[in-house]
Amino acid sequence: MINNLFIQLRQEWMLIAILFILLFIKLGKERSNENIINFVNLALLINLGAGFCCHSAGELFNGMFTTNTLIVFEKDLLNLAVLLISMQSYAWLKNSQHVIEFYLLILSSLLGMFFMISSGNLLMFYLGLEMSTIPLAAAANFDLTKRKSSEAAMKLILSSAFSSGILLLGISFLYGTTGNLSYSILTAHINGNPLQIFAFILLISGFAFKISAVPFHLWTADVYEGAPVAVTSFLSVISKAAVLFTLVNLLYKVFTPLAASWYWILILLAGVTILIGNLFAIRQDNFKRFLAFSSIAQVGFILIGISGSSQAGSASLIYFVLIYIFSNLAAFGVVSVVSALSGKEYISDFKGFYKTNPMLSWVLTIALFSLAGVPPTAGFFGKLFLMMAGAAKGNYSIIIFAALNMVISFYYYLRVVKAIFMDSNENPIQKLEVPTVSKIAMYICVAGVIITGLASVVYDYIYSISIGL
Amino acid sequence: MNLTILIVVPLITAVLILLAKGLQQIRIIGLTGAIAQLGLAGWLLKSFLAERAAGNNTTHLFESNQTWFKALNIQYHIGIDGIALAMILLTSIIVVAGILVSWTMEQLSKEYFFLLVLLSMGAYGFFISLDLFTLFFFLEVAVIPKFLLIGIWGSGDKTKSAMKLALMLMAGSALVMVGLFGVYYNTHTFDIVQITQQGIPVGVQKFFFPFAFLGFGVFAALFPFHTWVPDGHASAPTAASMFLAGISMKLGGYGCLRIATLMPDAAHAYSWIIIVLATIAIIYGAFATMMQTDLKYINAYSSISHCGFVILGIGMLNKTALNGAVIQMVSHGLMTALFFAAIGMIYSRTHTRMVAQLGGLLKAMPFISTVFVIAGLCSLGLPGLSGFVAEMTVFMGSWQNPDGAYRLATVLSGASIVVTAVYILRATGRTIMGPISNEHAQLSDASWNEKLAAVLLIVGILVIGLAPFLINHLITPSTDAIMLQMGKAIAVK
Amino acid sequence: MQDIPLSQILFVSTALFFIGMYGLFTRRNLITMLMSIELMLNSVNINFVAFNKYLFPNNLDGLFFTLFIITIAAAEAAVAIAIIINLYRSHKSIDVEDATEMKY
Amino acid sequence: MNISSILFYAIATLILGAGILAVTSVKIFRAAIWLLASLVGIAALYFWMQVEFIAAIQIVVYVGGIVVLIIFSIFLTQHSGKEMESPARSKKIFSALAALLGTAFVHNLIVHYQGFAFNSANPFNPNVAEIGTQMLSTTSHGFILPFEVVSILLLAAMVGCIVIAMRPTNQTITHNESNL
Amino acid sequence: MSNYLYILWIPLLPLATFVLLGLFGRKYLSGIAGILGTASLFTSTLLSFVAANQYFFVDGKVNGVFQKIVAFKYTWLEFAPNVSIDLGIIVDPISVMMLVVVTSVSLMVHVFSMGYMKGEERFATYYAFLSLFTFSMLGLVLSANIFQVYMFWELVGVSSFLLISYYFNKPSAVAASKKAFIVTRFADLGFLIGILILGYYGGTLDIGLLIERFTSVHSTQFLSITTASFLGASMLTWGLTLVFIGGAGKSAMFPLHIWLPDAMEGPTPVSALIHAATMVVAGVYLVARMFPVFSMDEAALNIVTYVGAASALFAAVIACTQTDIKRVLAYSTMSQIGYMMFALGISKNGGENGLGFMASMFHLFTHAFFKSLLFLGAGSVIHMVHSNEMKDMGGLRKLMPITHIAFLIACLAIAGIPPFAGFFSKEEILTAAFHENKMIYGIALFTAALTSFYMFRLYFNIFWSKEATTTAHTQDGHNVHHSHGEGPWVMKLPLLILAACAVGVGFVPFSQLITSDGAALETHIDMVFSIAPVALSVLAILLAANLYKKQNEKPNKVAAAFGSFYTAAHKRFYIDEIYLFITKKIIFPFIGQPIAWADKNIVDGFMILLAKTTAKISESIKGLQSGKVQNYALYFFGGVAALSILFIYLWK
Repeated sequence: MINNLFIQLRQEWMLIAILFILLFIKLGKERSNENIINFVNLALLINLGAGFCCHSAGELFNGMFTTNTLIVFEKDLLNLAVLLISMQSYAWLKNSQHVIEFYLLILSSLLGMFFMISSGNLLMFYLGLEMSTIPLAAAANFDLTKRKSSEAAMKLILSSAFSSGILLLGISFLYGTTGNLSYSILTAHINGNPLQIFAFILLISGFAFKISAVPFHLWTADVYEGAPVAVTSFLSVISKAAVLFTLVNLLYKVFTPLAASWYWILILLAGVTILIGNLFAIRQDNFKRFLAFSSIAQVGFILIGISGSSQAGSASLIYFVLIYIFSNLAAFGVVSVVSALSGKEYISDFKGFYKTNPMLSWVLTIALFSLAGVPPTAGFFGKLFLMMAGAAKGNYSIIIFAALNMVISFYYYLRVVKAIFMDSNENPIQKLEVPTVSKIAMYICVAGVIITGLASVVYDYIYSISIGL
Repeated sequence: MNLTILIVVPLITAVLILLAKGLQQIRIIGLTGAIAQLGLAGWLLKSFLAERAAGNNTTHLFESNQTWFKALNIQYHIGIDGIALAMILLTSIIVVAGILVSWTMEQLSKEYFFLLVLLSMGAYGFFISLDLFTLFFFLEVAVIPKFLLIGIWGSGDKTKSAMKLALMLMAGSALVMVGLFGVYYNTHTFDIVQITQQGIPVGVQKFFFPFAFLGFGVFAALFPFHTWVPDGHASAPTAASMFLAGISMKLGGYGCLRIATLMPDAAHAYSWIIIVLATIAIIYGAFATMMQTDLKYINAYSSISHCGFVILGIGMLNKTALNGAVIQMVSHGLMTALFFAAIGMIYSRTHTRMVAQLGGLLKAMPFISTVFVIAGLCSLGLPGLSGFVAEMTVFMGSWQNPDGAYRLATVLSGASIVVTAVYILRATGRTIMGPISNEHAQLSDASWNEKLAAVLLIVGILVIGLAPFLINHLITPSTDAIMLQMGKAIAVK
Repeated sequence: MQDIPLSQILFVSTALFFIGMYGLFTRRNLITMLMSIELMLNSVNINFVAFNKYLFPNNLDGLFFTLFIITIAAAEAAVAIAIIINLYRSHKSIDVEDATEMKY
Repeated sequence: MNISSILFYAIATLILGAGILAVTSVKIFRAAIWLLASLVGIAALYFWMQVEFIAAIQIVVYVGGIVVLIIFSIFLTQHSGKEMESPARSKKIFSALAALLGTAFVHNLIVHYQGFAFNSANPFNPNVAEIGTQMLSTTSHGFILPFEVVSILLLAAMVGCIVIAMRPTNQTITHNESNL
Repeated sequence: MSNYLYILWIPLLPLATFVLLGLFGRKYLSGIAGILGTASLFTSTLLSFVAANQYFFVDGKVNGVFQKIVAFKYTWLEFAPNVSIDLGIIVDPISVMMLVVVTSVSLMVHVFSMGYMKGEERFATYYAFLSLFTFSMLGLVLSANIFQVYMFWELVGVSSFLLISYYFNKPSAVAASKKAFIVTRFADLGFLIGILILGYYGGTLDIGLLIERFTSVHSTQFLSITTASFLGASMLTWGLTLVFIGGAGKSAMFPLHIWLPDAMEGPTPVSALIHAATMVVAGVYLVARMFPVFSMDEAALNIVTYVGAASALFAAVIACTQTDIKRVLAYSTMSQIGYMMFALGISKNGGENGLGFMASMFHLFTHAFFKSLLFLGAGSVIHMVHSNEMKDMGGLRKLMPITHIAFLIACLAIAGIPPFAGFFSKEEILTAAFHENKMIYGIALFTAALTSFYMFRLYFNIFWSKEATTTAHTQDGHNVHHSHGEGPWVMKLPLLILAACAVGVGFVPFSQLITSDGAALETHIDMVFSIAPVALSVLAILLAANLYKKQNEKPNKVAAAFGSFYTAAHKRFYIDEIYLFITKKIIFPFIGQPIAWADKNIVDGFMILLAKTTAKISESIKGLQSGKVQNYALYFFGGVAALSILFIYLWK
């Protein structure tokens, strides 16, 4: 038991340890930001190793906390993503006077996600969700002097509170109709009667809000734009990923009796999400906003993949998230470096970027191609496998629809590439001195983008550990 | 031998180019790689023929089949038949020529050559794939380099053309993707060989054939999805135009061919639509060409017309016509590349492509003019040059079909050879012949690299034109096999 | 008290929930919006307790859920108010209509 | 119609009436007071349902904590007595309709759900002691893990508040800690 | 069966010359290009004479019938089993006869050009093209496979294009070459489709097999092609007619003749070779080659007949009114070819009724010599006067006696005055016509008269008319006659040789050698019969002499008398204008431009419209993202409501 307590909870323990060490540092004498950042990065790296170190599966606190290879892997992904973000936002963190607090918030939010992913119980799920949201809302406000930042934080906290209200109503009705909170027992009591479907829909809406699927997505763009880049990338990649993992877990494990309805719910959401995301992304000039909408569109594709409700479905989801971490973080990495060092955040500022910063340009370009799904980048495989998983149901109308939307998405990704390489600009962004740490992070991302796709072992491994309906 | 080397060599070349310093190194590396590839292709041809001579009559030679994504049953399955080999030869020739003509590319030369090589890699991979997934993969690999090549180094309204090209091609590949999914979920494999063996239910074919075929049709400039061709070719830098017309439009034709063989019933059911579209493309392209005033536009539109013959040949679904389609692909590849090379040479000297502003170039630059005339004659189907062989084979093939409507289509397409003569002679008469303007009179003739490129292509054209039996021997067994297999598939139903 | 059917209690909670939602939609003052949200959460609490008492008395899941909701609501409120105050510092107003710089 | 039901209806009216006033009254301070009333009413409902512990928590946290917090923040951001600008009428009407329809919809679902018709026979009277033990037990229906998690959550929230509302909002934090 | 493989060298030598001169001519061989070309061609000429001798007088004849020998055959491109393009060499009377004609005339032209083209910048290129043409023409006449015919057909067309546009910086020359190529190309389309039809039903492209299958009335192929019909005519008719259209294009038959006069823009020796002796008779040769098949189909033959006759008359009329001497010759060529055509048309296959065929070939043979002689003569005239216009000439008989004599002989020959060559062939044709079809006979007779008239009009205008010394000035004013004499011997020699031929070849026992079925044919010149034509010709000559011997006003009076008819004839009956109208006023504005426009605006416009619409939509829905968090909550609620209603009530 004790042994399990340490083995199965190792990642959580690590995080908690980091949190407390940071607290003591805070209470102790001033430390230079660099040291703190490096320490945290190191710790996260160790934690990453800890994830891989030993295989563990099972459940604790009778089912409140469950874990298995898949979940550990998912946690590792999130961990990796946080590591990358903290490396990329080096330039920004170095000059902020709240590094420790920032890490406290981010890491506790990560901890919340860990608990959410391995939750075996609606209560734990709810706690994890809130724990991953509330600190982020605070973190979104970290550019204390910026008006946009506080506006973003306000929007985030209010809408998330609202959504959690809806979610709770759903949970309460689930509880009322099944008399239970733990997944393992829940499934048996689910018999698609209207109230349960309603409760389920409320629940799904809560999820849809977190993964920002249309029409629950409206907070996304504003928050992304206002929040500090680090927080934005955290929101766009990590919290989304965590919620998606949980969603798949719930749909495939718990709500199997409602599969017929949630398939169509997912399809509907997917269709609208892709379309609206694309249509809005076309017009954006602010880079973070642009990435926000593009990520919304991506979520649509992910939903298609999930709707396949097969082992391939969840595998392709996790695979895509992995790729998405690399590609999206590569893009955000460049953006964060640029905005930290030159304060420019608009696509139009990137005109003629290649002349001054070829390395960053290539990183950004490859990232965008991967997001667009162009071979040989991994994004191609990710998107293709999602669509394949979706097509397995034989519902080709949505596939065709998505395929045509891919063309629109190509347009706006290529638009950025065009700005970088082809458009002329009298005062382009000057040559930037990228911190080594961030550079390393970007290289990791690029390497990931290239390798993850071509090396099929990655996918095959994910497939082997992932679950089907 | 393992065909993967055909991808590896360009890959290495590309990497080396990235590492190279200075234009001189870069272009030498590029050229070396291209020539090595050409040598490889030649050697491949030799061993291929040797195998055939040794009585190895399997459809695809040099097959190798590794599992790529085990979970999804995706193979990395490569192998070539005569058709693919012809395409590979074509590609390797054009790559060498393309690198030669862009010898003096100063601006961002590293990126330029890198992208050229990358594009060629996509083409090679495409032609050797025997698995629809890898086919699709390489098809898309070849798209983005085009976008960058046109957008960065192009001329005129380059970004718009680049964007249009990229988007239309991507739309095409999106359609292809849908078709491939349909195939995959009804056969549970992407492997072309397996699929041909087990066949696809007719209903499925009928539903998914249009997607796949039209998807590839976009690449092959099938009417009405051809509008990327004129702008794209016109804006692209010389080598890119050569690659575009010479290689990437062939990806489309080749893909259409494969799709038609994979789904024979659907192909038969829809053949009349294909033929109507092809005929429209031929006539329409020819007349549109007649009205152009920009040399590159002339060639681009004529490409639409010529690629119509490819589609026509495929749509006729008989052996001779298929032969014709394949020969036309090769011939058109060489011929258009040559044409674009000549235009590029003229443009780089006179800085105009407007027919009205040129004239009498034969006086100032006899070599380039001769090249131009040869390309023109090839395009209007002069015996002894490849165009004649290709078009005549297509005609003979399509005439085999006794149906009156098909006959009409053949006659109409035949009429295009007159229109072709008109526009080719107009272009030649006004640029090469006639009085020369004073500022053009002093211009220099082709440099050694340009001469080499032109000669290379001309040799290719002549070989096909003078000794068509060679390429015929090369591809006929494959087309025979295709017809046999299709016949079987039909018979089964 | 058994003669009050569960549905009536649920009606109270539901009504309260939508009252809160109405407040959220109509109030322009951020603090009052927050208050409305608190109402919604409370209605959910009522649900949990009622279910637990009426239907599943054997264990205390609903009751504990309520406890945690209350706690989290408190935390949420705290953070929200902190943010609102910060917003007030920068915008000199806590009217939601004034905080619409980012749109489209 | 016995005393308890009368009591219930009284409480219900209090909750709903106070709630409505809380979201409609034009003076923000009054709105806060009405909220307080409504929350007290809910506490009363808990008492009526004989879950005194929850009722107590409700009083302590909401009445003692959140409302006070809110009122403080009102003091910080508003001059009391000043009327709030009211929203557009169309919006009001639409929201009202939405709320009404929503209520009707959900209530309709509830009344048509058989599961709620009959109540379980067993009695329900948890005492504080067993709540405490369950809270800290790791056995079935033990809530030690959520308890720990939520404490970390509160810590994080606290940190967030400190950073965001640095000097002027220390009392925020004290209230936070009083919740534990 | 002896070996004729050496005939392969006859076309190959010129080809080699072409490659050599084409690659290295400009730089290295400019000086000796003429010698080189002439030498190689001389060899081929010798070979062809050897071949002719061997075939006609040694072993061509097997028990009284000349055999069709396929001396060489190589499968060049196989379309389908036994449907293939074979490069081959057929040896039979007409091919051997053509060999002789082509090589010898070409040789003459080569020699003549050495003088005429002296000092040209692209001298070597000229000879390269000349060799290319000779090669293609020889390949054409030797073809044993109808598709091979088509290939060399195209090659001939291209080399003619290259030669016409030899003066490439002269816009008129370029235009003429384009016209020639495009018009013939148009005809070739017919030829191609004809080939497709015949090949499809005949199941082969080999001429021998085709003839065999289509002439045996009971063969399946014959039945299938005659039973299959389109628009009321049998497929056989269609095929043959289309093939004939191809021939008509090359042979400048009405109404596809318009390119021929303009083609005179090329160097005069070229006109002599291509547009008088060889290429233009390719059409006749083609029909002759396929004659057994033609003879199976009355309708096709009639078309041949009437087109031929019409062209003959039409061209003759125009020829009377032209003032550019080369144009006059061009029209006379057209008219003569018309003769040959209708001669074929009225003929039957084999036996006595094969007279027309034999006559046609005979006329082809003789015409080659005297017409090339005429052109070369005109060439040397132009070489001296530097002008094509009659008004710049006159009284040249003193200045260039040899040319004068040669030219006179040629004129007599073409006028059909005994004993010159033209007389014999023309007599045969007239005889045949007389027996077959009186109306044609009438036309032929009238045309003959016209021929003598315009030829002597030409002759007198050049060599007599006004006195040389007074009118020797060309536009540039200085006295050109004495600038150089009649030209070097290389220019005189061919004239003399050809003059000799123009006298001599009439006596070749043609009917013994070349007939429709290979068997000898007994013919005799019927003096009585020949009175009429000869008398007519003489009268015409006298008339011409009267009008043009001395400079006077009569011609204008005559012209005035004919009035509008004269103008029309002078304007070549406005055929060119009609063509121009069709192309410039109909095809370009009503087909080309609309399509180009549609491509820009409709097809491409649609794609652009898609993009624009997408952008517009995205612009119009941006209000969704209003920035007001309350509205976000509203949309959230809306989403929930929509989903609930959809999935609880509608989605049962």
